[in-house]
Amino acid sequence: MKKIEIYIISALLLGAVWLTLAGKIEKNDKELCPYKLISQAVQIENKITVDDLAKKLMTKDPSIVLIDVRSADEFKKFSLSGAINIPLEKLLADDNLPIINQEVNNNIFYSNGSDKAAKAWLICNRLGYKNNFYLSGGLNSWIKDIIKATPPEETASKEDFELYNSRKAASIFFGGGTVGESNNSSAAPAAASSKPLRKKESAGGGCN
Amino acid sequence: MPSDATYELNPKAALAYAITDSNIISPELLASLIYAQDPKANYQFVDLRNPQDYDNEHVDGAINIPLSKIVNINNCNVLLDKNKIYIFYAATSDQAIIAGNVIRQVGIKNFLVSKGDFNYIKNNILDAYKINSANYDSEKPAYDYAKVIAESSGPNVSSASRSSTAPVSAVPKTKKKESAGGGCN
Amino acid sequence: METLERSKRYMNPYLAGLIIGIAMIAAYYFSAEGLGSSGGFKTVVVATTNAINHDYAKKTKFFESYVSEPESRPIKTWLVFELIGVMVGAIISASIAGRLKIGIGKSPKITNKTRLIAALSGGILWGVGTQLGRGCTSGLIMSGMAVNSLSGYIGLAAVFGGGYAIAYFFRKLWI
Amino acid sequence: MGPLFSQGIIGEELNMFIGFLIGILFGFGLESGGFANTRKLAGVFYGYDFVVLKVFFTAALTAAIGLFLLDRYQIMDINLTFYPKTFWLPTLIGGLIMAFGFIIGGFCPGTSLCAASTGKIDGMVFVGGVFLGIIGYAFTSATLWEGLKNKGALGKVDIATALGLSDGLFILLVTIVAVIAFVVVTKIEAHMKAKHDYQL
Repeated sequence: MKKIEIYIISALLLGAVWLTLAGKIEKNDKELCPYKLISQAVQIENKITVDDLAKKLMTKDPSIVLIDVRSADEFKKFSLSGAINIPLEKLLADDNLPIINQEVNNNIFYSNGSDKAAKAWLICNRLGYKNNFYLSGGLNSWIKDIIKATPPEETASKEDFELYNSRKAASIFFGGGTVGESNNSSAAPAAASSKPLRKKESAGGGCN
Repeated sequence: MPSDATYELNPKAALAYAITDSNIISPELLASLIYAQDPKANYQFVDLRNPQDYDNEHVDGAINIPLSKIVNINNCNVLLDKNKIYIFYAATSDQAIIAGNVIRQVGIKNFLVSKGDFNYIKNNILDAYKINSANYDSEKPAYDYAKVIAESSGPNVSSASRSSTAPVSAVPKTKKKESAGGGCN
Repeated sequence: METLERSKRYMNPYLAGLIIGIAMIAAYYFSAEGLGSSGGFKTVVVATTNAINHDYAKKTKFFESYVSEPESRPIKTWLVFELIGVMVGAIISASIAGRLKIGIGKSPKITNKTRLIAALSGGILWGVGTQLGRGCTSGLIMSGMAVNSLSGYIGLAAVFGGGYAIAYFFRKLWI
Repeated sequence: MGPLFSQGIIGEELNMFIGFLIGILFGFGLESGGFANTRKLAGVFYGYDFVVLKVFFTAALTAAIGLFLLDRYQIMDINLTFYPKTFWLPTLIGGLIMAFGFIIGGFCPGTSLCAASTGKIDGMVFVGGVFLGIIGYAFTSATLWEGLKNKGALGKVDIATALGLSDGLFILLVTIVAVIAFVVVTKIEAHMKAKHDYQL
């Protein structure tokens, strides 16, 4: 046998042995097929409205993790209190996997609007990661509906007034509003009673 | 292959696509296509809303494929005519974005997504031409958030808004499946 | 082998195999495609028929899927470009080795006419067989084996097993 | 992470050009391995020249080992690539027809193209035959073949999984069989060459 033949044949054998010893990588078997992904995507439960988010934050729901998917710059300029920043680009970075792939907390992705957060949600959901949601309307809605909550017209229904009242309360709670007192205490206003830790949120919330 | 509806992009590639924000139609083109009414044009509007909304009012010439049906085999085949460019719009922008991303992930490329939802199209194109008077891109900040907060609550705001809830640290995955935790699903 | 023959000698078969294997890995890595031949032939036939008589092509089931299934088009043309490359590559290799000349390859014991008739018949059989079996030696068997596809091994067994089974009856053509 | 084209990392035109370059490498390998020489090809069935077997298995195994290693180290996702689906019956029957074509014609489509482009008239005639065969199939497909073509559909079948082995182990076994075959056929070749005086 010529030298070159011996080299090539040994390389093949070595490669095959290597491949055998290398074993299989764990592939994600939780990954959703496109049908399932879409059928999940149309469900309203994936989204949380700004009102529900406000409620959950005021009650200090401990399961909530706010994830800001905007750029670090935008995050620095303004973010919701307590949010962590995972720019969309870094969503699947190894460091972030324990955050997005977990079964304890409820992650809420948010961005300026709904779109960027929806993309983050879509990727996570395709991978079969649970307990991820996104904020419907994003910060734009948050400011418009909560912080700058405007009173309904005189003729509006009772529900509208109730909604406005709760928004106003939230607005005050989150630093908006016109009350004179300074707002840097972390105690929740009396209106928002805090719930016991880790109790299943049965009635409220955008998800169930 | 799209007809089997399996992914062409793996999750990382899907994310890379999601970041680029490609396949977005500009409001100008959107408006000119809606006004053009050229039956020979290769553009096909796709209304992703539910059939009731579609029946109520829709862009002329649009076909109705509710978002939930977008990757059904039949609809994937509908979308396969390479000579056409499909333009998706939905009731909310995120639904159109989701449709576009999933469709791209299964390998379809000849489509555009309207970032403006149907209300935008109706108010700013169909009923009156004023595409710039409303926010076409919902991701564009409508306010200077920090300023709004500062104005509405005076000084000390940043500390106030930052500290009112303590940052929640992510808990690593637990071994056992939490059955009760997380009030969703 | 004498020095005179050196330039006309073929490359070491294992080295040639390695080159083809690397070409195949590249085809998968860049284009998600296996190396194929019959698919490219088919595309040429389909495109020609479509150009001559589009209505016929649209009506006939064999062509229809290619004419109306636009998503499959780029991949199919990829095979055509690949085949053009194959011709160029073969010419390069043959001219380096001094094998580039007109001639007929055959056993000295048969006539040119016999050889050409046999080649034509063999080609026709391949044409039919590849369409039924979904690919040829490269596209079905070699590419199939490269990804551990069962169909590659079925093709291997059928083509080479069948070949050995019937070789005896056609030995006059070759030895 | 590959494959690059299906993930939109390279465009359609660049992809075509890469196809052309890969074709050159393929054609070069085929021709220099002797695949344009019909007598070398037919030799595998008569025991006087096993170059086909050597080149073929080396190529298939190189590709298999390379691809599965790329997949293993997440450089490329093998699930996103061309994967011949299994239709066992038409493949078996088509394979037998191809076997006849191989023995009678002395080429397969890829090698005939190499032969044709390097000046072999029989190669050109063979290529013409392949076109005729495909056209003949096309015009008779609805009446003769359509029923058979989709019989025995099994979908994507991984032979290693079907045998209950890991992909790596299966490839290792095939490699070992191939290496043994290489040694044996080299012996046969020498024996046949000594016994008969074949001119290639």
